[in-house]
Amino acid sequence: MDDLLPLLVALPLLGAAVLVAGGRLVPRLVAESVACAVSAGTAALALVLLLNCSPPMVEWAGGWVPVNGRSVGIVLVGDGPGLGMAALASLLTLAALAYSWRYFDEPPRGHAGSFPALVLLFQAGMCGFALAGDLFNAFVWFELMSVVAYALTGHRVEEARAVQGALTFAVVNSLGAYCLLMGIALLYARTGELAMTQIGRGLDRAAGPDGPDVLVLAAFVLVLTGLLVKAAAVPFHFWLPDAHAVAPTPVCMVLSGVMVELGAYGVWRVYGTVFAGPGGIPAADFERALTVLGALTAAVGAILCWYQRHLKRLLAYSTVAHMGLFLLGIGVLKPEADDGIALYLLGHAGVKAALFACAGILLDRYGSVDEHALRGRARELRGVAVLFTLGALGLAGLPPFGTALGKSITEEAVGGPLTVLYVLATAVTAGAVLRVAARVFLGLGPPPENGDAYETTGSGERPETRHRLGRIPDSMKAVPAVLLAGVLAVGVGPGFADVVAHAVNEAGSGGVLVASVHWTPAGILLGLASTALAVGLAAVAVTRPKLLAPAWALPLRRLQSGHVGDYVAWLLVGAAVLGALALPGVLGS
Amino acid sequence: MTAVTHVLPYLVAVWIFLIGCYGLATSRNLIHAVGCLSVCQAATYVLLLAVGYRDGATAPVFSDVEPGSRPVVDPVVQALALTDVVVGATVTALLLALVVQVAKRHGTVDPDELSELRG
Amino acid sequence: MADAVIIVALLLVAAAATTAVLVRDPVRQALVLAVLGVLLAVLFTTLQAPDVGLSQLAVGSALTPLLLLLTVRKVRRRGRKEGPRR
Amino acid sequence: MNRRIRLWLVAVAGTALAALLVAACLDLPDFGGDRHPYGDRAVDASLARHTANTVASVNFDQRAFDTLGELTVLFAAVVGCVVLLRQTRDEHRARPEPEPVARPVRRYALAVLPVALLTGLYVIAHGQLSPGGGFQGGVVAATALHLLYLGADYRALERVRPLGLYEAGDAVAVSAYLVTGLAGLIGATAFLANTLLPYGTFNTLSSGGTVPLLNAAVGMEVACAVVVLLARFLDQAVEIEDPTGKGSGTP
Repeated sequence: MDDLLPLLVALPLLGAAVLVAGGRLVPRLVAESVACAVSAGTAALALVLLLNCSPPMVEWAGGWVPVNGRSVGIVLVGDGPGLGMAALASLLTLAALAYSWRYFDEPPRGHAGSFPALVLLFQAGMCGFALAGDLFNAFVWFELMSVVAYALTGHRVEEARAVQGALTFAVVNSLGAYCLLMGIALLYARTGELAMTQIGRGLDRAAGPDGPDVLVLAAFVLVLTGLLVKAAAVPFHFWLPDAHAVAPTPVCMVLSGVMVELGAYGVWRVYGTVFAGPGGIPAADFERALTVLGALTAAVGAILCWYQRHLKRLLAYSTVAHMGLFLLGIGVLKPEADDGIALYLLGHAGVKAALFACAGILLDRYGSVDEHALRGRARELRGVAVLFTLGALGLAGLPPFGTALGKSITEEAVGGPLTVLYVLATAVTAGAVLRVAARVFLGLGPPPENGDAYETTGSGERPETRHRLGRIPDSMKAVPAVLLAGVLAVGVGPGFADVVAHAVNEAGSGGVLVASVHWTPAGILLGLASTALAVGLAAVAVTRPKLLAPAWALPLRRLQSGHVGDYVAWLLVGAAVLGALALPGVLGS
Repeated sequence: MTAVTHVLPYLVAVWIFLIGCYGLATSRNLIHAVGCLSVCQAATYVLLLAVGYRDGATAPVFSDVEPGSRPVVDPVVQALALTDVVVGATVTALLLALVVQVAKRHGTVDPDELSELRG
Repeated sequence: MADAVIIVALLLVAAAATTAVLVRDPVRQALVLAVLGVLLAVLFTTLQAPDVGLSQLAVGSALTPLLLLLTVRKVRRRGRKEGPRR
Repeated sequence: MNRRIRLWLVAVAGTALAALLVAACLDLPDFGGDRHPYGDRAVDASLARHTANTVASVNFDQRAFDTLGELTVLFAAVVGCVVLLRQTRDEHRARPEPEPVARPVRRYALAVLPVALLTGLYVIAHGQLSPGGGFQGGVVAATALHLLYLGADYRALERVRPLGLYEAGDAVAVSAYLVTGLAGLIGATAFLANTLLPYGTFNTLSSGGTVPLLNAAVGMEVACAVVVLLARFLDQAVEIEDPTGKGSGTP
């Protein structure tokens, strides 16, 4: 069973190659159905492998099994979290392909297969990164994931915004990838190994009696800078709202649903295997670094999410806020927090993809994603209104949803003060989404006047389909419905949470089995509280827009300038801050 | 003098990386910025190959050298650097494709004049 | 003790990289990047890495500057009506 | 934020990072040190499989999964450039009139073209023996084709370079690499395993088992990829005109 792991990467690649080779000979329908079939096959394989990953699977590519503990080959690790992320990536790619069924205006002349091929390459990159047990191999799949994401984000080249957003996304992520590679070079110089667990052992052996030295700290800063750029932590997050505001909707679903989360998974994986030993970064430093960055990210994401009127940018900032919450959960370094974050991440992926799908429907039906321009125009889309509101409530953490279960378990693990931040961040983001739902679908409240000029309005966008959709094809409505049903299943599925917790603990803390995770009264109460707060915020915002729009957040909004130079400067500042946060442990020892 | 040469290649790599980042952050022309990004990437080649060097060693190619007769340099970093060179070329090609489209749609390649995505 | 050739190659590469960043005109930068590519190929050869040197020569000093110049031509050709771009 | 603040931020963060990285460099093992455990193991494994060029053995045998990823990155960039540089509905193609080419240049280009093409193929074929291999040979072969643009004109180049064929060639090369890997999985023990073919005698063209096959696949893929990339950029630079011609493009 182990040697099927590389197939998770090889199958989508083969599908993409076949699509590009035969793309021009077959009609568009055949190309898209082949893509869906290959994506579904990979998802099925991922789920089958996930079902029997209780002893984590280890596969040496090329058959280079270790000889007395040493090997020259590349190791792929098929444990719970890895295969879980690969399965999630495959399922979301399948959902995106189903959503974009005969969706785009005509593809480039004679290249019917190019968009599905790029989406399959995207799936291959994500699966490869999720399974990588070798640090340089993770960098290669990280690079593939990024290159395909740049091309997909800039897919609508006739839109001025799309190409600018894709360019800033490409420059910032490439610089992050080069930082990651510099970190790998330093670790290779010190340990002479590339497999993550081997590097960890090498660091422990090489570390003197007084623990890590500056080289380990520099490698930690460089590797984590690359991963945190992908995970959109403050101050590396600037590329995400620009990229999500312009990417085609199916791409947004996959970008926000799983690619950004892979950054947080990468942070968890790299720290657990490489930097967790005595020779690595002391736990207190890692905890301080991630707690500070996570809290900042959650706060900035939530505040800026509240101010947006462009629907996709609003959802993008909500993703930034949730990434902050995930990093906080990972930073606490407790097995219960890891289980909670795994469930929360699964739930959030489904909810966020469903919300982006509904935003895409609005864009294609009315040619705009601007909250003010759409006020009251979407009354006849009953089904979409229900899906959108359910998604917003899921985002807020309403109990039956998987997000609420994950949030409650994590809140229990992170303790008091951080729980307040969890409740506030989810309430503000969900409140913004509920405000949009109330205005767009119900047309409530007075017409809001335009804010100052320093904002990106959602109007003036062209629908992604050739012409405005008279009738919404049911494939575009079925996908969000199925995703929300999945999130409900995560929440109420019997024993599902225990399976996830068992898999995560077995991989993370070496099988320290934790008490079964389940709904707790306190968790349910916190979930209801955050939902009530969200509904309240939305109600106040709709009825008296002046009240909840203070101007003190304006300087924060000016930082999101869309200027490549600014984002690169902030990346350097972020790396320096990360170094400063993790410095005490290295100096102290 | 010998103390400096033990660490000179690493310092050169760090210098190239930081000067590339400086150029990228302060560039007034997107094509120039893409050039600076490829300079940043050149730093990773220099660091990788400097890590793999061995004094008095030859290239790890045994078509004309008797295996085992002479010490050889580390071939693994060369494979990593090769992969990195090709990845760099592809990222540069994609970025330049996007710059062409930015110039076409915005009429300018000066990042200060791009004003579409704000706030 | 690294011999003198490597040190000279390293200093030349550092100088070429700094020049490539400080020169602001894309056309001149493309030429300096080509020179940087050749110098890197020389450095890699002195570091006993002929494979990487050959691919850097082919990619870094031939392909990348060519793409840069084609992009400049596309941008400049469009910009000629509005006066030469900086 | 304005330029001055950005400059200041870069200066402060840059110095902090420089301090951290320089301190790390001082902790690195001395340049030219003798401890390369992975490298020594890689050399032994390469010689065990009769591959003279150890870098090719690491690239195409020991860490072939990395090269699969990197090959796919190049393939993704080709498909990405095809999508990003496509001719949108509001653009038209202008036929460039053939420029007069000086006689010696034409003779030189047409004379050197077969030599360059042969050199590229030679470098690919001897990948696992002497320095070189799929990547370098592929780029040389691809640039050889464009000597026609120097020698004759753009239409001559377009006649000899049907783009659809090269994109399909790129995809076929990637499929060939994957099929070789799957053969390893089915025939032998693991994906991309190099235990199917005999390793042949050392230092000959057929030595190294599947290394020459993967080398050829990568060579073909890189050649096709570079041709398509250059073609897309040449089309934009030479042929595709903006609708308004005034250069402002659609708002």
